Parts: sequence; C-alpha cells; structure tokens
Amino acid sequence: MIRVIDQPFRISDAIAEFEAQAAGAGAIVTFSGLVRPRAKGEEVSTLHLQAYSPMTENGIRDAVNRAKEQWPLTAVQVTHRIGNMSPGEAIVFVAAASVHRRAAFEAADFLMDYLKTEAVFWKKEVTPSGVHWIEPRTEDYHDRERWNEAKGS
Amino acid sequence: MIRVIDQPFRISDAIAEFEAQAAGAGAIVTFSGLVRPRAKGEEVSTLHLQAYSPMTENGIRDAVNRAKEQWPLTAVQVTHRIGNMSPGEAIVFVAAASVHRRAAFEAADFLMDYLKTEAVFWKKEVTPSGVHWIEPRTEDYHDRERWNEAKGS
Amino acid sequence: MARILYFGKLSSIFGEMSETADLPASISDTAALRTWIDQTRGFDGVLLHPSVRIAVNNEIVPDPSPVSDTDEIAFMPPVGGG
Amino acid sequence: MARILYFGKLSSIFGEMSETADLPASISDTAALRTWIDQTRGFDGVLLHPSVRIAVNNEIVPDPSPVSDTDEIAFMPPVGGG
Repeated sequence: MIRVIDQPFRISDAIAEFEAQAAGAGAIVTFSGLVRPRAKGEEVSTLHLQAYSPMTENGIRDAVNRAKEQWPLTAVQVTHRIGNMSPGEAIVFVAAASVHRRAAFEAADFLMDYLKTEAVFWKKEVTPSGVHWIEPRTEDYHDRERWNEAKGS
Repeated sequence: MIRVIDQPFRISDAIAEFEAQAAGAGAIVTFSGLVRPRAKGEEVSTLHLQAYSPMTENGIRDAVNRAKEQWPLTAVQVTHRIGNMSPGEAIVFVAAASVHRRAAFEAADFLMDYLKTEAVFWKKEVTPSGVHWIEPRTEDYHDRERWNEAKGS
Repeated sequence: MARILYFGKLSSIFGEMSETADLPASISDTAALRTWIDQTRGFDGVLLHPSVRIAVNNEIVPDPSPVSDTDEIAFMPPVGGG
Repeated sequence: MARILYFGKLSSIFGEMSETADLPASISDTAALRTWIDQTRGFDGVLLHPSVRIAVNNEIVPDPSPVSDTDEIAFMPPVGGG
C-alpha cells in the first residue's frame, strides 16, 4: 500500500493498520522520518514537500515491487507526507514484514534509500534565515549505492 | 528503557510512547517480533518464554549501553515478553531513534542480533506433535558475527 | 499551449509552480526549450545544469527529445524525500 | 541448602524449574556438581554438554568454579529470545 498525503498522520495508527495486514509475519521493521526541530544550527519552523503526481506514486510503486522481488516480504507499506509540516510531525513511514527479520530490515533500509535519493519529491525548510531547498546529502547517495554493489557481487 | 513483561502489549502503544521519548530525533527504526502461526509446517498453539532475572535484564541493559556507545542514539527501547503467548502476539519490540537514519537502522539490527543469540531467554513452541525447545538458528549466530567483523576492520 | 511545471528551487526562482506557454515554432525539442525558457524567464543558467531533468507528459526524457505545444513539460531539479 | 535452577529444555527433562538440594561434602566446584546432578537427576549426559553453562548467584562462571551449599546455581542451555 502506497500513500502520498497532505494531512498529518500518526505513526502509531500506521503501525496498527500495518500489523493487521502483516498477519502471519514473524518480523516487522518500520522506519519513521520526523521533521527535525533544527537544521544546520537553525530552528526549523516549517518543512514543505512537493510531489509530482502520478510520477511520484508510480516511482514508489516500482521501488516497492523491486523490494518484493528481492526479498520474501509478506507486506509493505509506504506513507509519505507532502505540503507543509511542523517539527516533530511524521514525514514518512515505511514498514516491511517478513517471516524472518533480515529480509524486513533490508527491505525497509532499501526503500528508505530510494525515498531519500530517487523518489520524486522536493523539500524546503523555512528557518529564521529564509527558505532553503534541501537536496540529498552525499551520504544518502552513498547509502543508495550499497544496493548496486550487493547486486554486482 | 528496558522491560521484560509477562502480559501482552500493543506495538502501536509501544511506538506511541517511544515517539514521545524520542522528541527531536529525525529517524525512528522499530523492530517487532510476532509469534508465527506455523513452525516447520506445524501449527503453533503457544509460544512460551523463560527469563532469568535479573541476569536477563542486566544483559539487555549492557547491550543497550554498547549500542549507545557505538551510535549517536537519542532514545532506545527494548520490550520483551515472557510466559505464554499466542500466534500474532508481540514477543519483542526494539526501537532506536537518532538524528539520521543509518544509526537507527544499525542499532536496532544490532540489538535484535543480541536478543536472538545472547539474551538470557529460553523458548519453546507447543505444536500438535508436542513441546519443542527452540535454540538460535545458524543464521542468527552469523548475523551476530557481523558486528564483530565490523569492529575488527 | 504547453503547460510548463517548475519544481523545487525552480518554483522559488520563477515565483510560480507552473505556467502555460505558446512555444515558438523554433522550439521543437527539450534542449531548445531548456535554453529558451532559461533565457526568457530569468533563470540565469540554472536550467542549463545537467542535474535539472525534464519530464514530458510525466515521463523523464533525455535531451534532445521532441516537445510540442500540447505537452505538459516539467523542469525537475535533484529529487529526494523522506 | 543450595537452590538449583533448570532452564529451557533442562526444565522439561527434570520436570521442574528448580529444587533445593543438600550438596554432598565432596561437591565443592561446578565441574563436580555438573556430574553429580547429571547422574542423580536422570539427565543422562545432557548436563555434561559444553553448551550448558552454569551460573552461580546470577553470574556465569567457567568450570571449575567454587560452589557452596548456600548458592543459587543455574544450569543454562543455549539462550536466545526475540
């Protein structure tokens, strides 16, 4: 299940819903990304995310399908906020369920690397010094590369 | 926070509580282990876990402290059931929060490897063919070894 | 009339997220469009950076790909969510 | 009286999780205790396997370590939760 939504959501609700879908799994890994209250030493008042539908949703769906091909997953969930959000609010929730834990950990990790560097979103932070568009960090691109190396070896 | 409890707990409550503790983090990774309805082709009616207090709690506390030394974590939670549980119920909940996601993923993964192979628990499954004590799988020991290799390199 | 979309920092530079535009007859591919929009909308070279990708009708295409006056054309700086 | 605890499969073999026992004067270390309990409680060699560790007063110790009649002594087969 994939959702790109412009309203706040609660991580605890997302995981409760996912648990119901994941019946029979032995292992559930979740990642939750939250708006950080500070960035580069400045207070963040608002984080804003843009998407480009349906390219954004299609891209996430492809990534979920790649994850399902690579790992034996019993359920996968990606929920991503767009629009304006405040510090502490959830930006993204990824959940992966499997019979054993390694597949669930790796699939959640893989999907986050996709979302950080390839998913069709643009984000800006509003701080006292102004509006700053944020691009992926070098570490984010390095993290993504791990999956290509793993494939090649 | 570490809990070894003999009553059912809800993953959604555990994560809601953790989210409150983890204020200021950008990334939360959780692992939930659930009782599987089947094992080696048989239906599981009950999973039973024994602990040896306070050795069990002390060991988990040491593992949490090692994780905090190794990664910049803003909060860590381990909740582990003991006693009798039914399929679908949560056995274990691990949560790690950090500013960036890699630390949270690795710490949760490390703690699960500890819990699977070194934490002081014994578990048995009750199936139609009888009572089976379960010891860690070979993969579990291999997973744990990854952290020793990482240290040495 | 083509519909032109500006995402991320490009929306801040242009001041809007989109516009409709009559493409001149001379603009028939993405490379030509990139240069024309960059010059006429005050992007001052930003659109010429190879990190800015172009999507035609919701599909990312390499330069030069055909564009026509009925397309939805998006200028996309480096992406990333989460 | 020493308190002896049996965990995991050992509790199933013994039929109880614990007992209190008067240790004979000849049993003063974990290696001797292991052999004596194995023989007198029908463990049939299971306690002699090196994967069964012994804890004295909540601390895992190597064989042979001293034991006395006031200790809590636990026989621990391979552990693992989660």
